[in-house]
Amino acid sequence: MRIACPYCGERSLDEYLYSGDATVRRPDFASPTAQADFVKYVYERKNSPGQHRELWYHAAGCHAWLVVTRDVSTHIITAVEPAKDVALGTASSMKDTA
Amino acid sequence: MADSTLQPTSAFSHLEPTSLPGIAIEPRENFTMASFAAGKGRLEALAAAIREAYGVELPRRPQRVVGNGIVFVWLGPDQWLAIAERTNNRDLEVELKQRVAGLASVVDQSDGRVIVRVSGPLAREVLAKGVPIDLHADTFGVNAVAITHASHIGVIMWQVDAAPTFELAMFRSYADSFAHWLLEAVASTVPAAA
Amino acid sequence: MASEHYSIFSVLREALRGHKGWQPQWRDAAPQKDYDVVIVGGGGHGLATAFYLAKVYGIKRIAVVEKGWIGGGNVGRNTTIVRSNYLLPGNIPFYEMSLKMWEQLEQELNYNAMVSQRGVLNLYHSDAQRDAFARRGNSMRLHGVDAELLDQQAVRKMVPFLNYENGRFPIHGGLLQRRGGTVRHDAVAWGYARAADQLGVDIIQNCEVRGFRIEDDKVVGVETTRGFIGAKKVGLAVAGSSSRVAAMAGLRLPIESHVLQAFVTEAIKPFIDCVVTFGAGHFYISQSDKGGLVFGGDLDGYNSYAQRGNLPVVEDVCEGGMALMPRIGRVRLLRHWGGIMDMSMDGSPIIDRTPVPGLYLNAGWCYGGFKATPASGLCFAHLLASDTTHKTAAAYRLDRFATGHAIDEKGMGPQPNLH
Amino acid sequence: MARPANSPSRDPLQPQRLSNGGLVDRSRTIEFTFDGRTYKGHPGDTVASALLANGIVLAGRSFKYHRPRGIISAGSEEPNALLELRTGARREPNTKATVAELFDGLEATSQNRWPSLDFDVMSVNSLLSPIFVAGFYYKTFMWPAKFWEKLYEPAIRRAAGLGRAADVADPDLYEKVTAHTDVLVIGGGPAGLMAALAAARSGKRVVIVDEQAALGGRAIDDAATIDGRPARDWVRAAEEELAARPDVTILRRTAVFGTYDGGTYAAIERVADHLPQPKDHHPRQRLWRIVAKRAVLASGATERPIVFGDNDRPGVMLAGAVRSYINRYGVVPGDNVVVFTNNDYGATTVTDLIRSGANVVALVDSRPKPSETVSRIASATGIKLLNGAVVTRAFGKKRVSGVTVRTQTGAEVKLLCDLVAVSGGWNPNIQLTTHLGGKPAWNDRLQCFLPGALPPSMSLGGSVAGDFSLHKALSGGAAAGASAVALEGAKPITIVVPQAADESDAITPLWRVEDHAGKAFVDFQNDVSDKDIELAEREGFRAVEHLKRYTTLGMATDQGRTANVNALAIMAEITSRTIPQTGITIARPPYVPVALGALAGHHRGKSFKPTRLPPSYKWAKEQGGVCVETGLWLRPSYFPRKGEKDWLDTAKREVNTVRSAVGICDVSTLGKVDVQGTDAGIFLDRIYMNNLKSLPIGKARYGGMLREDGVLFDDGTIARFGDHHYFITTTTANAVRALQHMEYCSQWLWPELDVQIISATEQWAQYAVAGPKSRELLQKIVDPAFDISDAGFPYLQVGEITVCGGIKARLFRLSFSGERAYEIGVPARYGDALMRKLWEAGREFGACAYGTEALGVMRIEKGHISGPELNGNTTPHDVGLGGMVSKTKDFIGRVLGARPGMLDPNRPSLVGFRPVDRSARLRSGAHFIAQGVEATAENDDGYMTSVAYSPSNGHWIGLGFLKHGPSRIGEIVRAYDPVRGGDTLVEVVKPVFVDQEGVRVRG
Repeated sequence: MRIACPYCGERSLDEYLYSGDATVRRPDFASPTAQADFVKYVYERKNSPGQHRELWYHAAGCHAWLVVTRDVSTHIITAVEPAKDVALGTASSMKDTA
Repeated sequence: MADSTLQPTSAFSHLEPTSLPGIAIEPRENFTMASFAAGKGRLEALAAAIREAYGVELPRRPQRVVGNGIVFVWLGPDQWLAIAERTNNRDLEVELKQRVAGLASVVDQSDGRVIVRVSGPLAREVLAKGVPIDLHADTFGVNAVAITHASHIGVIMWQVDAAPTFELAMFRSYADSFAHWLLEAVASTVPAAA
Repeated sequence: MASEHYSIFSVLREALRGHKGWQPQWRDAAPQKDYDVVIVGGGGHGLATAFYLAKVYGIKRIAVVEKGWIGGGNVGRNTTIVRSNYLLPGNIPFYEMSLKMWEQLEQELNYNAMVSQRGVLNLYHSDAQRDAFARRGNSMRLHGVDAELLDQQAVRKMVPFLNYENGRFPIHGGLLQRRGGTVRHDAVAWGYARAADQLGVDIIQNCEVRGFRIEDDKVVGVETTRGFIGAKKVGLAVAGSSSRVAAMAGLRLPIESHVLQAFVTEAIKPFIDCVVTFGAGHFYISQSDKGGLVFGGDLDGYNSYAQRGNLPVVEDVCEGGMALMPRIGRVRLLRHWGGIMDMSMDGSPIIDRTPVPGLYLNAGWCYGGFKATPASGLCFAHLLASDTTHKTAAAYRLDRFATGHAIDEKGMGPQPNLH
Repeated sequence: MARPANSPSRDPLQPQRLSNGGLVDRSRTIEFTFDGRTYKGHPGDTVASALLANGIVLAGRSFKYHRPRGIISAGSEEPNALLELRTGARREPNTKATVAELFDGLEATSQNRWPSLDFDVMSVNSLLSPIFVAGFYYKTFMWPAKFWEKLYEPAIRRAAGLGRAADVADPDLYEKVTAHTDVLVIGGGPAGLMAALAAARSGKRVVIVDEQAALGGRAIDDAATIDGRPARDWVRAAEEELAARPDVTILRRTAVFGTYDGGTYAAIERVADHLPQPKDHHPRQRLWRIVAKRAVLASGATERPIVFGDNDRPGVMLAGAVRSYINRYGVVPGDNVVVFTNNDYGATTVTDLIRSGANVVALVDSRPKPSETVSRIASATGIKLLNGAVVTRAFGKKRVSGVTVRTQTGAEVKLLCDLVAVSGGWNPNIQLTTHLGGKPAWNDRLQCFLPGALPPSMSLGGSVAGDFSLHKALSGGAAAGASAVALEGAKPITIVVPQAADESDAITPLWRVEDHAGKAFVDFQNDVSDKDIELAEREGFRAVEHLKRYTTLGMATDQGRTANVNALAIMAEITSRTIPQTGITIARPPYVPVALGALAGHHRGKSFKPTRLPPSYKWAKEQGGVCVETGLWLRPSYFPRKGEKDWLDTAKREVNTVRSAVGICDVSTLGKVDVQGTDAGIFLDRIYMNNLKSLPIGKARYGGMLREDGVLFDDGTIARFGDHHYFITTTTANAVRALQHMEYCSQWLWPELDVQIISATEQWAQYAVAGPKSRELLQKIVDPAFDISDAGFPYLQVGEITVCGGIKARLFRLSFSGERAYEIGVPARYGDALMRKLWEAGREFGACAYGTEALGVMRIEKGHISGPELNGNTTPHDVGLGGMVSKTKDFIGRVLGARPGMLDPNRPSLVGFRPVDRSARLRSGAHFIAQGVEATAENDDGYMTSVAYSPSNGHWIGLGFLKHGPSRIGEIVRAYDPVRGGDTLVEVVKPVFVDQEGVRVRG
């Protein structure tokens, strides 16, 4: 598998670390339902076949955290965005849908 | 430090400058190097400050530029490495802190990494035995930068000239392991290296 | 249903008549209208569950529905290792029960699955690792499980061909479980299928579950590619696809699907007589009775439903192999493949009721599912039959993440790819 | 039988070698041995072609029945001719004679026979074959249970395997290379060459790979002509043109064995297998990782045998292989030949045989009517043509001596022969198209599987696409090459396809001959016969995967390349289904077996992983320091002196020296991270469990980092150098993960914060200087401008200073040992010099160097937690740091750390231990059992994590987790350690063993 880092270009799998679901967001610690929210956030996963948005870390490259859109059934990658931009809402894909 | 009683030592215990048919290798340590990362919202101001001080545009992609004796190497989003010869006790951490105060976080890296220079027509063939990226002249080229790994060791590498000459920077503690791999790769490539 | 008894005599008898008299080992059953229990998943766990439901719990009308052919999932793609050398109290009794069941399995099923207790040896390479293994070994001993801590000399005697002289990480010793070993994996599925079939279980192949029929908040059956099948209770044993199937009932599980590769070499004359795991790299190995070296390593590290891995892990595993056993350099890799692992968030399995009445879950086996097959089948059968948790599987609750009782053998936290 | 008259001349020393023809170099004769006898061959031969040249066909014994087996193919699909090559450390089992190239002095030995290939005792197995049918062992050997390990299995294992692995380490080198290309062409036959030419001429980067030593594929295996000249001339010209282009790489002796995601292909190059041994410093084999934008698969096809009685007799050979031996190697594998085919291509073998002087006894064509091609061949050669006829059985034992043929009328005739050339049609080599899950598609006209959905960016050329004729292969290859470059944005180029014959691909399926006598093998190597398939079907193993697993069909070293489709077809026949209804076989990588050494490359022995050396390493070695692996680091663990009998002796002395005077320890391996930015303080507050907001500039504080699930993940110190400048340390073990975690937090969780995180681990050589005299020692190093008195530089003070005349340095007043202590950091290049300086300066204070052993002892004496306590399952409460956990702020791990299970008072928590018998030794890993109860799992109260001999106390001490630990101080419990035979009574004490009041640390 090869992932195109938006900064470094396309690199092999062994430069990256996978780090789970990028569709879950860290809940508010002060909410009355915080504990249940955090349990969902940390443990429960949709984990369906097909397309996922997931976090990867360019560990052996530029150390960027990335949001990778990847079909887990085919390993075909359709988008790679800096996680920072996604989190801030400035990623190109976010703009497109906005 | 001219008057210091401490003398620097090399991190390489068995890598000497070596020249063989088609390839030359040279360890480099006597440089001053600092990394700097733009503060939030300070990227353009930082770029302007560097432009003004060194007459170069900070690369926004994996490239290097040379300005006023300093090589600026892209190090990741909004981060750079500045490298210069360590002449006259030049200290880039000190120098950059003055130039980019309030714009960037500057950290001395002069000792954190060592550099190996690999040069000559066989350089690409040798490096391909450890470096996984495409080093073809049309793809990489002079001034290109890559952060990747070589033989399980993280490297920042860049191309200096079309000889081609490459420089690979790695964490200091890996110097000997890197040299061990490199010499093995050279020996299996260069007919006369045995 | 086939009822002939297997023995050397039956083989000799058949040899005399050209083996014309053998019956199918299990019927290719067609679905009936309804059952007491429908097990989804014709893998090792599902078939074992059906067998014990019928044999131990006396349930009569049982079906196992399988979307492809039985035994085509992870029971047919693993490195065949069985052991109970676990660390944590939630795990040891369960895997030990399983190992004890392996020891009796072939006689119980009348099927030779080649359970071979040739020993499982985990190497250690530092004092800290030795102490961690001592903790584990002692834990095993407290649970009545066999464990021996070997020093380097004893390891040398057992496996003289490891890299003792020139290793990057010296071998200091190992934790040995002599009762651990290997089992001919495919035969487990077939043996359970045949034995379950003899007890009247319907094994329905090429029957994919497309949904659950839920009435009054309770499961009443499964919608399949071969029509609706009614069921009083439905048990899921579809490791690798647990999330996908559970999602049809509206459940979200603490599971990710990951790919684990396994490897086999050409057959060579046997020289590795036990299972050896490298403590300083991702590599474990045994040698099959045909002579192939069977080995594996780490997960590929990313979520995947594709039954294949990638090259970096192939290299990583072989690097571990060469570092540990430099004499295998000229032995050739014959095949490598990937299986989908039901990686739970703490690396331990789930055998529990679900929030949907009538729907039961057996999932999250990570890469420990094969060795668990008999105990998993029994405990799941117990749960299905009695609606109570089998005491040996009491820790495998679905709500343990919410309550903070994770069973994290590796101490890697909620990061499935690191378990 | 005599050779026919008017034969072309032969080499007198190699009876089956033609005097002319083929690619072998007859100017040189080389010698090799097979089973100890010496034979001659030529450069360019494979072992198989050389054996055949010497009239040898018998090359091995089968796996199960030990039946004599001969060379059947001329390529990597060979199931029979597997040899042990070379001797000693280079002994190489299961090497295909059909692939191994001959070199001078080559030693080959047959396998799986005793005492000799000619007379194999184990061939009695053949007599037992009625019992040894597929799956028989599943039904037997069950009673009594313990006999399996003791009796049955050892017997089975004695019979297992074919060749023997070497007994010692592989002495050869291997290497890995990554190549990037626009177009990868897999296969150097006519289609591959055309594809490569098309791509190269358009200026693209091309890598072309072929398994064989010479390019050309079937164009040189068959006596083909291209543009009116011998095909080999065209091949040579194409090769020269490609070689002349700088962006074309030709890899011969290289097999692409795997298709992986993202256009990555793995290939294995046999760099030196054709040499007696590799050149100095050069590898035996090379693993290529080829990253290709486009790939053209031109991998050809593999001929399949027809299944008939005793079709495994040596001398029954694939027809295409017979042609290869004649045309590529100048060897006639037999003198009197029966050709048995169901297709036109197979029939062409007759022409090659006649031309090379063999006597074709008959052409047995299973098709009822002669095709145009067959009629032409028959009339041109005048051979006997038997249409609608089949070979039902071969006879002969170690070499075929004849066949029984059932003619169209049903009459059985015997034909004498020493070679049977069989063609059941061709299976395209589609394996590389299925590695990513592509399902093959059955083609009824061609009676073979063709690739179905292709991997992204792959296209096909030649017979793998079903284009079997040379003309179609050339034009298909050219089109594939052109389309590959077009998709890569190059200008379409027109390429002239050379002239070649468009031979007929007509075929009428015949998979096995019905009503045959004898054993008819489908999988030769694993001895799977058609009867085994019938048995499998009878027992319900009808699915392809079941069939394979039950019978072991296709699982041998030949990967079932000659077996799988035949088996599937026979199963289809038995079950009255079509082949596609019956199933498909999906190949797994590798396409050819690959040496494990090649997959490991450089990374074996000491080079398995890189080694990291700390700044004082050289000095430590000079001092006789013993170094130990700590992750990738090699760290000094103790510095023995004369008269000390073991590490414990040394560690005691080192500890005593630190506690009474001063010691120096390299702690450079700790992770060091520079954190800057206007929000740095806020950021650190969120990633540490304790409050850091109040940390003043110039001070340091201990901090604990949790995972989001509330488990204690790492600890270290946070030093503050400025308003917006912090410098933190992590444990050595977690340095990389902690940095990754911080980057996750700054980039993903809180990107709005202004914080910059930069690793500085290796910038600083950092030494702990610890002990009552540490300040006095440092005073000699630190430049006088800096006040490091206890008043001026108290405990937890940090500062930027200079040492030794102006070298910039950082000083931290921290203590892991509990003594007055400092950590001093200088730029790493001065690390070695500073260590020497400290050593020199310390002499007058009686200083010692200490390693990780003494470091560990002292931290245990002080009750500081470390790796064994931070085991990934412990909470701050477990380790006695519950009081530090902030209740006022959000931080990673706050919420889930408060789940009931994480705060359960029954969780074992940290306490100290000392042996009741003070002379007793403690061991970590022991479990705690209360006195007077049985040692059972129910009574397991916890475990010892760390132990040390405490010189300060004069006995062993330990730390460990004990249920209700803090409330059990003073209780005596058992430290139970059955795996080491230990059962020691220990007293539960507070986890601090020296200076409980903590006065020494302040000086």
